[in-house]
Amino acid sequence: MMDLQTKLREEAKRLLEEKKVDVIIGYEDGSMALRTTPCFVKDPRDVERLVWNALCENNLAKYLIGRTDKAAVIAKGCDVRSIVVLINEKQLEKENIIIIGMPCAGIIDRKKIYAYLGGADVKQANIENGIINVKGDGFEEKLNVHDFLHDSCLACRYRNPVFCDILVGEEIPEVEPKDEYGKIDQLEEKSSKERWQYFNKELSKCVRCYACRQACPLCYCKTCFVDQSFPTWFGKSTDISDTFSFHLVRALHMTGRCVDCGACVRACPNNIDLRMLTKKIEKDIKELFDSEAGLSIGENTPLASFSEDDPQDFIG
Amino acid sequence: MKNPYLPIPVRLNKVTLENESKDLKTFDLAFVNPQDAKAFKFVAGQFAMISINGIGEAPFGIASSPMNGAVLQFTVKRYPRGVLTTALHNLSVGQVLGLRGPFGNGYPVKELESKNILVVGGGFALTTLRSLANYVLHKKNRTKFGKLTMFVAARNPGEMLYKEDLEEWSKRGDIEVIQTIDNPVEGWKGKVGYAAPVLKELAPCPENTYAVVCGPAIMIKTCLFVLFEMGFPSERIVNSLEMKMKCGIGKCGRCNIGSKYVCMDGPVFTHKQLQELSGEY
Amino acid sequence: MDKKAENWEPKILAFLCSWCSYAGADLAGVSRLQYPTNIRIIKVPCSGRINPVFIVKALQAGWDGVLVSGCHPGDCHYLSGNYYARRRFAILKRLLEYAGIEQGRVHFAWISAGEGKKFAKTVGEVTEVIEKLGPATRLVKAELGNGKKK
Amino acid sequence: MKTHLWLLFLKMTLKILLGELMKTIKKDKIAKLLDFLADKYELFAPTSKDGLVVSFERIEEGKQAKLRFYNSNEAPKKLFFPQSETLFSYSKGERETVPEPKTEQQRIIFGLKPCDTKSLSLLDKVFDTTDFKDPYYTQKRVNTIIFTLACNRPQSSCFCTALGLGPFLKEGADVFVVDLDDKYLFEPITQKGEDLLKEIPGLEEAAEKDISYSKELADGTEAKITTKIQLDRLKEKLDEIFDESVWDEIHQKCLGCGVCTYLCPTCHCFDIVDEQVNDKGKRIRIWDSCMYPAFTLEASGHNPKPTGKERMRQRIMHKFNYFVETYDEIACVGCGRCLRNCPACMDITKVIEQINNLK
Repeated sequence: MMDLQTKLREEAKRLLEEKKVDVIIGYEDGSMALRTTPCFVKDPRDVERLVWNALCENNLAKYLIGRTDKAAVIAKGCDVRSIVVLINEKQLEKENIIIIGMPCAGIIDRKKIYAYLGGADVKQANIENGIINVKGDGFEEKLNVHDFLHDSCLACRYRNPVFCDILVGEEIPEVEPKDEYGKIDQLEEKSSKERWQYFNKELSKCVRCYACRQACPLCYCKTCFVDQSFPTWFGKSTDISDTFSFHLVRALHMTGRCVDCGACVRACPNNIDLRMLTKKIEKDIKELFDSEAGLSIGENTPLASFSEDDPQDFIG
Repeated sequence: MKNPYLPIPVRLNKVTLENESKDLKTFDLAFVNPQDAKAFKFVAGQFAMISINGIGEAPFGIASSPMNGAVLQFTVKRYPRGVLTTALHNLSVGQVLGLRGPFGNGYPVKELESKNILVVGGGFALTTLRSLANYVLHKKNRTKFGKLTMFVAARNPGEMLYKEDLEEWSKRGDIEVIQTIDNPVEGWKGKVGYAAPVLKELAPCPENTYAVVCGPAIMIKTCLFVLFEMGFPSERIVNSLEMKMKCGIGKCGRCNIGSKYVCMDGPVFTHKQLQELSGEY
Repeated sequence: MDKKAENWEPKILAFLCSWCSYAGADLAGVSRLQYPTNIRIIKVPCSGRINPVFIVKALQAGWDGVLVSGCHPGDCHYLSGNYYARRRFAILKRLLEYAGIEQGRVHFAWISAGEGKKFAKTVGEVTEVIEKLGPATRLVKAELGNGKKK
Repeated sequence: MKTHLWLLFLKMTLKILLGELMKTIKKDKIAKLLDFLADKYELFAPTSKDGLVVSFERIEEGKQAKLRFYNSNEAPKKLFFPQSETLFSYSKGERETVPEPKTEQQRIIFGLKPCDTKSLSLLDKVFDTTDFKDPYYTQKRVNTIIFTLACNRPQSSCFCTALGLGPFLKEGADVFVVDLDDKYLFEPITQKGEDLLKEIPGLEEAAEKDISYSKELADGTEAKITTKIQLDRLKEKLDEIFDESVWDEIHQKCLGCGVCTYLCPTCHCFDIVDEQVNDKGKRIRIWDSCMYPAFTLEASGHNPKPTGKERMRQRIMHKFNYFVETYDEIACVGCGRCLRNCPACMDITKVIEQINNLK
């Protein structure tokens, strides 16, 4: 990956020097171990700040919305797909952005590492050749990156950008995900009541901080339905029925648009597995309308199109 | 322990439509419990939180005179997106609302004593100014103050608030009332023109005088220029601010300008104080 | 079910498109067809007008069931509103059931202006299904004071 | 700061006075002690459902407590200032039913970290004022006895010492508890705490070496927290740079969610809303966040803090400038929750550093 990072910095430097863009939106080292943080590089001398590794978890497409300058953005396969959706939904002008595509073999879920370490505080982490070395008070462990990837990465079919202006490095082979809908299939097997209880338990952890919504590049509504006051659709307290409704409707708004980048899950401070909702819809969309979001510019969004012979066996 | 979050019940006694655009109404509220009426003492310029159960709560400046404790008046502009203002405008007489207050500092009436007062009001910002004027004009108080000038600007005669008061005041000898509208209208006896140029023409004397200015942002800005030109020092120009509030008691954290809370340290500030604060209002 | 169960009658909210299904309901009325009175109707311009949030909100507000009805495919007054709606409902129905809302709380039907009989029959069937399910509890915002507190 | 010196002095005097009141209990007996407390009081302690995320919850039995922990994910402020709280309820019709906040059973919170304990004294400044006392908050404060557990497991994201606080800070505690590996040391700080300790059976007199070991631990732990913040001229600096463009940079990566403010032990901003079902309603207060656009949005459409820049500035200014101006203390205790949980890995200590480094 070091190699990709060097190439990335070169590309970034060139873009800035040639004044092709005003800013490079990328990642730099975070102030804590196992974290990177979004950074905005405007000066070619600063490109050394940019990093590329398996900790680059944020979906930077979020930072493209509403920009008036010309920006280059570092984007993984999933991030590119969300950019494609944004372009298709007329939220971005393709001409105003340069996508620096990164082939991505998956991003580390630091919470899985914490869990593995029994909650120990990781003070230092280095990644080399697919091995992450984590250190803390009284321990040091070498872990295989592949064992600690985000669930969304394990379900990924588009490790290479489907579309980009600059591809850094070479494409990597795509992998057929194992058991992509495993958890959803399992839940579907259960009884209605069990499913209800599962979501109740999961969503009762929600504190309504809206980190999921804010981290999602496709949640760009000027006023979210849950913030509307006239009428107020749902209450703002932590009443489970309000929280549940918020997540249901948010997931519905993602229908046919969600690219399963996992940004919502990563943002959640209480580890709520929101993909259990969005991924379910993604599965249904694929099954019912044979559609996948963010694969090509100009594609139809499933809910903004129809076919006369769409399934309707559920309608009386 | 007195619970500052509990509203006291007030009954809506009367609703007066104030303007031609029909988005301004004055609500007369009477205390349901006599002991509440006794306990409710306020200074002109203070505000109260009005609530309707199931709808919510919002702050409004008190438009009636502190000398008339039996009835509280509030003039409320309805905003299409304002949940509470819309609900208020749809109320009918007799309904019971909630009231918390009075909150805020109010106008510096003690400081104003023995001074001349120039009140500059525009649009519907006249509410607490009217409270102040009626306070000063009250027979128990009038002698304590110097000359009182009401300078009132509105877009057109139909938008002029408190027409009855203005008319009554005009008849009195102890207050000068100057009204101005933006464009000439047949039958209009007052001045014509935007507030600032008319104020300039009027050339108020700054000596021993406080200017109390409330109105739309642009009007305040232009009138302040004029007042400075006339030689009013910023510590003798008084403004009243509005801000979104929830608690009214300095806890909920949203009405601050810098370290000052509009609900506690305001809503009345001298222009000098405002200059020292950030412009976040 | 709680103590309400003895005298409980399901409350069903129906969203009817004004061009077909509402006219269908009207026809059922003028034809003096008998159907359960558990239904309350909200007229909407088109089934395509139904935002899924309406249905979630109805369930949250305590309606025991929801019926959505519009013109048959091909008959939409706005040409394609019901086609769009159909896709939306397909996803919504699956998601609600997946999330643990009982199957049978939310119903969809195509009912034309001439199908007064179908309207009466649909309402009858829907009411029966919901009666069997009993009062709605899931997603219902609890009576105040009983709500889950964090 | 003057208050700090004063508190330090007070602390020292107390230490000398109370030295002989210190008690210990063997670790294997702590569950029993908690059982005893749970029996007589509403007992809250750190718990974990999954073994990772820790939260302060009501416990019935001592064994539910997880006393070896870093810190809870959500700040324990929720026990005094819950995320949703009913102010009063009413039925439709004219007259409201407005119950006074009920006096609850005496509560004990066991295992609060010193940073979170300190945060309560900051919240007191807002809610427990002479002009408008907040009855809901103060009632709970009065009814609660706090056992603060000295922090000997600081995380790399902790920075309490940078704010003049520390992992063994006793401010705000009724009883200060130190984990001495094989036993716990109990030091009463207030009269309430002292009286309570007398009630608890099975406590032993603390030995001289227990007390000296505790001091040793304190020094060792403090040394582990390495983040530094330059506080000298911070407040003035913030005044100076209010209008600078640095805020454009600082807020850039902020996503505008409420994680930092909701998990923060000192953030206290709230909203008041009405909720009504059928003919019964209640007015509730719920946490709100200055990071949300709707926080200051007025009905007219005007918003004094229209973009992320103003909102980020508000958060920083409130903690390090406005609060200092009003209450003479910084509204941050260095618990590090905002660092650990920010989806964009925003680091408030770095933000301060960036501001301090401005020319």
